[in-house]
Amino acid sequence: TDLEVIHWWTSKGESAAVSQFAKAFDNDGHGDRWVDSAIALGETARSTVMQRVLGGDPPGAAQFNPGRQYEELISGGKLLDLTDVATAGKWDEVIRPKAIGSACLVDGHWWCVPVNIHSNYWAWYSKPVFEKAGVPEPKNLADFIAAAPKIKEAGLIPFAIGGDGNGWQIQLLFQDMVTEALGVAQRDKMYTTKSAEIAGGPEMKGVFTQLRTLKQFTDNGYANRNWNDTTNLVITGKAGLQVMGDWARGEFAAAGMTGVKDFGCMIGLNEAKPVVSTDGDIILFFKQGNADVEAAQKRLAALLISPEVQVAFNNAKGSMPVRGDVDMSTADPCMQKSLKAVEDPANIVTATNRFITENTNQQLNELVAQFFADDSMTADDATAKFATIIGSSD
Amino acid sequence: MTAGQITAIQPVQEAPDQAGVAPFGPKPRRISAGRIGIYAFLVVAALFFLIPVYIMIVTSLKGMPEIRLGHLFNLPGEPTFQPWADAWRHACTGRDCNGLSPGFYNSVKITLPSVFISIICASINGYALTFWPYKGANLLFGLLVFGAFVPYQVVIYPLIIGLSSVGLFASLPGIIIVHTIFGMPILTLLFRNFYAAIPVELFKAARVDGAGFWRIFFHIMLPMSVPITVVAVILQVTGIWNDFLFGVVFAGRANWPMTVQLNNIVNTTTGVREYNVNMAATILTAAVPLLIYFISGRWFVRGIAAGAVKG
Amino acid sequence: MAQNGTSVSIQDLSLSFGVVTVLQTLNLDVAEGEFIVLLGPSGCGKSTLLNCIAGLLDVSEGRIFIKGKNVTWEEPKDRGIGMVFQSYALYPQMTVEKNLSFGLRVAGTAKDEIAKRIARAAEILQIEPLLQRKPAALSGGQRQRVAIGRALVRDVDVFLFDEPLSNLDAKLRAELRVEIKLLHRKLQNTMIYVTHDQIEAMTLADRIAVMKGGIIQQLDAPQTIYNRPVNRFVAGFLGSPAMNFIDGQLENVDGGWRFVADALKIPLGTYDFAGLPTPGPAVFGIRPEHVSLNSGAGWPFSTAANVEVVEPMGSDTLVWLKLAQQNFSVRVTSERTPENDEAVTVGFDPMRASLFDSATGNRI
Amino acid sequence: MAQNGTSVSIQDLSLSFGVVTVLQTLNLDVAEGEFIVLLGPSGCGKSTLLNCIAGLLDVSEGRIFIKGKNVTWEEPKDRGIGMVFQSYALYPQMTVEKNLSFGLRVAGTAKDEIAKRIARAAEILQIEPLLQRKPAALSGGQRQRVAIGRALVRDVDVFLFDEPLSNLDAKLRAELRVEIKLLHRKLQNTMIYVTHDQIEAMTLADRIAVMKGGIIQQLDAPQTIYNRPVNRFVAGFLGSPAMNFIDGQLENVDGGWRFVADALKIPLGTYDFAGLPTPGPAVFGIRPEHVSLNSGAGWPFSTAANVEVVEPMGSDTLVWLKLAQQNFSVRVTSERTPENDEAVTVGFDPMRASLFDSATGNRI
Amino acid sequence: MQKSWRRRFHLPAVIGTIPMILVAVGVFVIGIGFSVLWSFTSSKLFPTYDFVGLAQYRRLWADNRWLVSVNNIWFFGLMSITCNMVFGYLLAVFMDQRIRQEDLFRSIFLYPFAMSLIVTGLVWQWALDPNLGLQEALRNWGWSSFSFAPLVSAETALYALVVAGIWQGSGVTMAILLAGLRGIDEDIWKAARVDGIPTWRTHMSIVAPMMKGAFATAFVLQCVSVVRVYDLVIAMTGGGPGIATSMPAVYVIQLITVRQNVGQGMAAATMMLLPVLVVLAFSGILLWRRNRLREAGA
Ligand SMILES: Nc1ncnc2c1ncn2[C@@H]1O[C@H](COP(=O)(O)OP(=O)(O)OP(=O)(O)O)[C@@H](O)[C@H]1O
Ligand SMILES: Nc1ncnc2c1ncn2[C@@H]1O[C@H](COP(=O)(O)OP(=O)(O)OP(=O)(O)O)[C@@H](O)[C@H]1O
Ligand SMILES: [Mg+2]
Ligand SMILES: [Mg+2]
Repeated sequence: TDLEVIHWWTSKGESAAVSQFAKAFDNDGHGDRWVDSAIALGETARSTVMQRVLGGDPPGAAQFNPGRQYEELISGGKLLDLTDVATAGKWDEVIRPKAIGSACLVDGHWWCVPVNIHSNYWAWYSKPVFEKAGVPEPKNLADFIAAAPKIKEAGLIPFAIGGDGNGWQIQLLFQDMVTEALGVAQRDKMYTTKSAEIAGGPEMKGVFTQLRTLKQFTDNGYANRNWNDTTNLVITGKAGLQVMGDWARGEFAAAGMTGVKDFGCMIGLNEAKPVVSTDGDIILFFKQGNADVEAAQKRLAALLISPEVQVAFNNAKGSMPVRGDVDMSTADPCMQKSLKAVEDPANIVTATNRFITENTNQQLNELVAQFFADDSMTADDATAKFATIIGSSD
Repeated sequence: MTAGQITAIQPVQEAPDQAGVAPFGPKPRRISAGRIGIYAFLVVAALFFLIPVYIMIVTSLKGMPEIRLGHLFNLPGEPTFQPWADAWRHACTGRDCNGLSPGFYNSVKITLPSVFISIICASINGYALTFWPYKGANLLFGLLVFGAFVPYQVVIYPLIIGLSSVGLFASLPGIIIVHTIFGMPILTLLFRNFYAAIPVELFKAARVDGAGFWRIFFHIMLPMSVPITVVAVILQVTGIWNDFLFGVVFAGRANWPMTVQLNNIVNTTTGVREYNVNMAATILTAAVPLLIYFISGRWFVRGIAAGAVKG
Repeated sequence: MAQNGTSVSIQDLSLSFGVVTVLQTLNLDVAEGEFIVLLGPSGCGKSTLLNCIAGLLDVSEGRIFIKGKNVTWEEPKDRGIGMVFQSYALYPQMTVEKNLSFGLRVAGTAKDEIAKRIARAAEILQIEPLLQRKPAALSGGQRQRVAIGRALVRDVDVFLFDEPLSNLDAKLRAELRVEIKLLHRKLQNTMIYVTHDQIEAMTLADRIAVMKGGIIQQLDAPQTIYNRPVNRFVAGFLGSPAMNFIDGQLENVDGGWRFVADALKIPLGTYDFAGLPTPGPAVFGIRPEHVSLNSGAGWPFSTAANVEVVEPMGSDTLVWLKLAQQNFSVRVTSERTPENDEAVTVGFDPMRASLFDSATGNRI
Repeated sequence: MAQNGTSVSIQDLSLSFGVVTVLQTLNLDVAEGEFIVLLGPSGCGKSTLLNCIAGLLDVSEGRIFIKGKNVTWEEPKDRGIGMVFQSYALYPQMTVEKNLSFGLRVAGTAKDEIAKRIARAAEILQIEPLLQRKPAALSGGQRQRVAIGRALVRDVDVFLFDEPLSNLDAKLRAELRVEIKLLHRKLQNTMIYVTHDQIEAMTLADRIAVMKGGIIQQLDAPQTIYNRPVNRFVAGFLGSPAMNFIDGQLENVDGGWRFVADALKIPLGTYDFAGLPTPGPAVFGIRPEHVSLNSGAGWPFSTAANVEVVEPMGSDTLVWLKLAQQNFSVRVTSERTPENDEAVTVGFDPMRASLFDSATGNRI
Repeated sequence: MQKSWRRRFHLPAVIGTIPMILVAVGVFVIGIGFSVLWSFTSSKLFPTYDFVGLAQYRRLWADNRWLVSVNNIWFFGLMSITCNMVFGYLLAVFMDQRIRQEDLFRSIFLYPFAMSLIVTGLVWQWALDPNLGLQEALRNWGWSSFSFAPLVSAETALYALVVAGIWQGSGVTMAILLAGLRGIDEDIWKAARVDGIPTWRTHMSIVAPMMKGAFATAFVLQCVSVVRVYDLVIAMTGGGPGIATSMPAVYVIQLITVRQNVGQGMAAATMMLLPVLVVLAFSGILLWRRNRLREAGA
């Protein structure tokens, strides 16, 4: 049975990873075939899926990010219920941490398959840059801010960031800083209760102030830079440090660098308090009204989470598998750090997207990006606006 | 005959001749400052217009290491055509690593009928509005012009619902219909203006000859519409060939045009960006409309003169 | 000419574009084989009337009969009419032959029948050598003939011409005028011909309909219209150089009528009044060629004047002078041309004049 | 007219567009205050010559003098010329006043001086009430006057007119012709006037230059050109209805010359030969108005013929017949109109005829 | 009058324009009608019919980004239309001077129109990038103090968009105006020369005002592309830095697709259509009145 899968895994590494899924599915012995529909850019791919759903021609499966992007698909009855597959595969046992599973487990039913874990909570830095500037490698954000002026004196860019795509890189940095400043519990409380009080509190103001400080250490080419160009600055030793998710590791690897001598990674913004976020990718299956196809969909769902496929996929992709019972010993030092951290539930940070709608998310993007771009906006203003957005979100 | 001889023959009427050379014959072609200014302006303007295409070509001929150096304007140190080959045959979009080539045929498949049908529709509209206006026809035309200002995305949802209710969503006919719809306002405007400039006697003569609506259109009007059709073809080919938004939603996966692959090659966010391949891919994708432009640019201005200037 | 029965009959025809009424309850009967010319200034509704007859415009009121059949709502092709346009309206992308055969092909006429008719038309119009050319490769006169040919092959009862000669230069116009006249003689069809050139109207027409503002002012034989115009408009519109008009008063002195303007007093003893005259403001009109200069006595009326401008026109000369302080022209043959400022005697016979009511403009 | 000295002098002027030579070593001297008309068929180079004089085209060879000054390379505005175009070329978005004053304002003329000049021009041309209107709100004749006014305010020496009347209808054309004539009389400027309408040429010109193929064929007073055309082209081009031509032979019989065509034998005893004639093929030309119909004897030559077509033209009638199997027209006054097919006698005086060499077309 | 009716509504004409009727009514009236309808609902990912009155409009006008977008479109529209017209006119004027290689120049000026902005926008972004483009190139060639990075600051990014817009659109403007210029009666030029009016003055005071038709066409096309401006912004600035270059069309699409807030997106779209509707209605009334007046005067 042919099954069309829409995803935005279009880069070389990603397509190698997705090929693992496809290969497994094509060879599952039921004559299934993975029909690959790659559309670059998550938002383009997602809106295509939505429009296809609206047009009554949904794909068999589609990549999404855990969060609230597909809430309406569930409530609208557009998705295939995978509960029987999950029960058979004991998903609630094998998937760890729990937070990653809960993205798919809504009202006791499984609506999607998580396939990997990506953590946003990383900072990557260039060892040669810190060496050249004569400052020690940072252990946390405060270290870095202290060292930054020296790096600047050395004629290098202390802090690398990019402003493309509505400022999502800045927002990612910002969310990391929020977690760091509020602590996991307080942060979760703010997002779950939509607490304008916490959102407008002094810690948040501190975050904005620190963000403005970081801005001083960027270059003026940041405006439209995309994340891999940003990473490239660190790789080529033009910039000191970048805050970016774990997928950046692929860039370093592609440039032939190792985590031992060329670059350093800081898990969370504070090595003392390692955190792992439960971002990642999930696969949604759409109701097709055809028993054969639905059987194939379920076969694919089961396959995606099977140990062999998980290892093959995540090794190719550079992400963490969603189950702990697989062997990832070949992973590099940075990955090892997170594999270790993920074992402790206390280190787990739920993805921001899970709390806020895409609407709120974009508003936050804009607020942060605007604050970052516009030096005339005060931290007080920004904090107040932040509080308004959180307070009025749904 | 020289100026000197003439002066000898006609001394009487010679005005006091300051410069020593009597004005005679053609005015000496001074290379005037104005002329130089004109060319200077045009050349500078042309350079401005050529900047992006220069960057694209130069970049497409460089290897990735050279591109990482970041010298955008430098000529390639070691020119290579590999990026072009990659873009056409090997670049990956998702699992498939076949470059742009598969989408090319889909683009042709979409563009040809869409251009043809949209132009036929628009020319019939223009013709009917000019020669057979019925009550309310001009109101319809006004609505159509209004439609020209509507951002496409605003009507995309109703269109999806409408097309899927007649079972044409995600199919070749579907995408052709969509292109026809969105080409209609401007094309109809062009054709209407064009036909309005045709002497109405021609139409009357054909009616007296007994020809009806369709025969007049196909035998008399259409053969005369070449100039404006050229303009319409250029507009539509560029518009449809470059379209991504509609193609990806309305064409259905089997018919995805080249721009979907181009988007996948160019807009990949994770992983290394191969700018040289991107540029080669872009130039390859734009090749068809560009070719049409260069072939028919001369008629373009002429056709515009026939369809756009009046009214 | 075979004038048996009515060919085209228009009854109470009105036509409006929105609020503008172009034609007003117009009536016109055209006899079979007659050559009618519609003459009038630009915008008077000539083309509109022709288009109504052809069925290219929908009438607002009234009826149109062709050959006794009510065709008011018929399609143009079913009316048995052929039309020739000012711009010829030849189909530019077709050869002459295709142009001629288009109508027949539309009607589904048999191939050999088409060939026969084209051959006949081409022979009549002497355009055989042009059949394979496109209109762009034809001269004005040749295009004109092809346009006529298009009507000819369709064997129609009524030919409609809408200013078919106005695009041509004077020389060609004169030639084609004669050709059309001969064609009419040969074919004996009914022809309705629109023009605003009065020479064309005078030379071609059996009867002329002079129009103004959508109303037929006078419908009569050319000579009648020329010599006895029913109103001042018709009088002024026909004739080149134009009729002289003098504003003045109609007076009855001792039982005899006379026209008085300033010091000018013209006795109207020989004038043929259209009805019973009443004294009052009137306009006296006389054509320049009906006035004689320095030809001594023998004229019922003569007066002295000074020459102002002399316009030699080749065959004749137009002499401008002032009568009762109003411009007055006299046409003289080239030999007897006076000088500027010369004093001359002007003489004419009021019998050849026309008198109009100043207010209504109607002939008195 | 004040013809003292030369106003415009053109010497050996040639002009080519690429490989096409439009004007060939053309010479023309225009006296001061003279009214010269350039007459010729379409495409003969009239406008081109005018544009050269105006400085709007660069000449290929030759020189142009205006008022004795060599202006071959001067800018148009420095030549002391004003030009009136066929399309008038009024600036559509400016009022009449702005149209008149624009050139002056650009030249930086003082405000009150501008006002004075406009007032004067407006008075001369009687366009005072129109000063605040835009060209679109003017009639053809009024536009014409504004276009002249534009030259008038600039106080130029030479007026150039390029077919200023061809866009108008016949009636208006006739009126404006007289106005231009009067204006010339009033202003006494040199005027060079292009037309292809011979009536205009005849009525307006002091001298007419008949052009063909970029060469001036004849430059003479209108009557001379009309009565003694130097070649067949000039003869045929002037006159409406056109001169009759009969192809035949010039023969010398018993020391007397005669023209023979078919059975037609015309004795040329009264003909004024241009040079020494030689026998051979020739063309005999005579104007329709110089032929008389049925006027009995008294003519040096007369013959019998059958009427073919009668064309009444209002004031006169044109009678077409065949002489030596060739078309021949006779102009008669309306009263004595023959019927179709009537047998008539044709009579004329060969003194009024023109004879041309068949090969060269030159007058014999 | 049965026959009269049939002749007035010529059946084939109606049949032939069925596509137009369907598009005009089906798409532009009904489609837009639905869009307006949804703007009064709480639609999120998919359109629903859960009416919430004017709530979406209130949220819209409270949204800073929308306000910025509205400001931007006026500024951008004014700037880009003016510059486009001026530059296009200059190009047309110079192209009209019987220059050599007219075909070549014309092709160069027109080709941007054939290219998809999604990519050429990226190239422009590079060229203006301080580390890659012009600034870097000139610094490498020795002008080390040269500073040119328009996309980086909120104040100048809009200007950069205008420049790219000119690059893309002025060729077509040039073509239209060139056609217009060539349609001007040659006698007008001659008359102006005889009057001694300098060429630039002739252009300014006489010729340009005569080209109303061509200007109008170019203007309409420009307006259409300004109202719809999306690709350009996305490709060059993505609406940034911050939200400095956001435009209404970008905003609408963001809301519908990324933010999954169809209701508010449709509210924004409705707001966008409003001025267009007003202008069209206004010009329609003007036209109708002018016809009326002309008819009455005739
Ligand atoms: N489609 C139309 N809509 C409105 N008015 C019209 C239309 N067609 C013609 N008219 C008006 O009707 C009147 C008569 O027009 P028509 O064409 O019949 O004049 P005409 O006598 O043929 O003039 P011409 O000699 O210039 O051809 C004119 O005033 C014209 O403005
Ligand atoms: N710019 C040009 N390039 C090439 N040939 C030209 C140009 N302008 C005029 N000609 C040619 O020069 C010849 C003379 O043209 P000109 O306009 O002087 O004729 P004209 O006597 O004024 O004719 P008309 O009575 O039609 O105005 C024509 O054959 C024309 O084709
Ligand atoms: Mg007409
Ligand atoms: Mg000319």
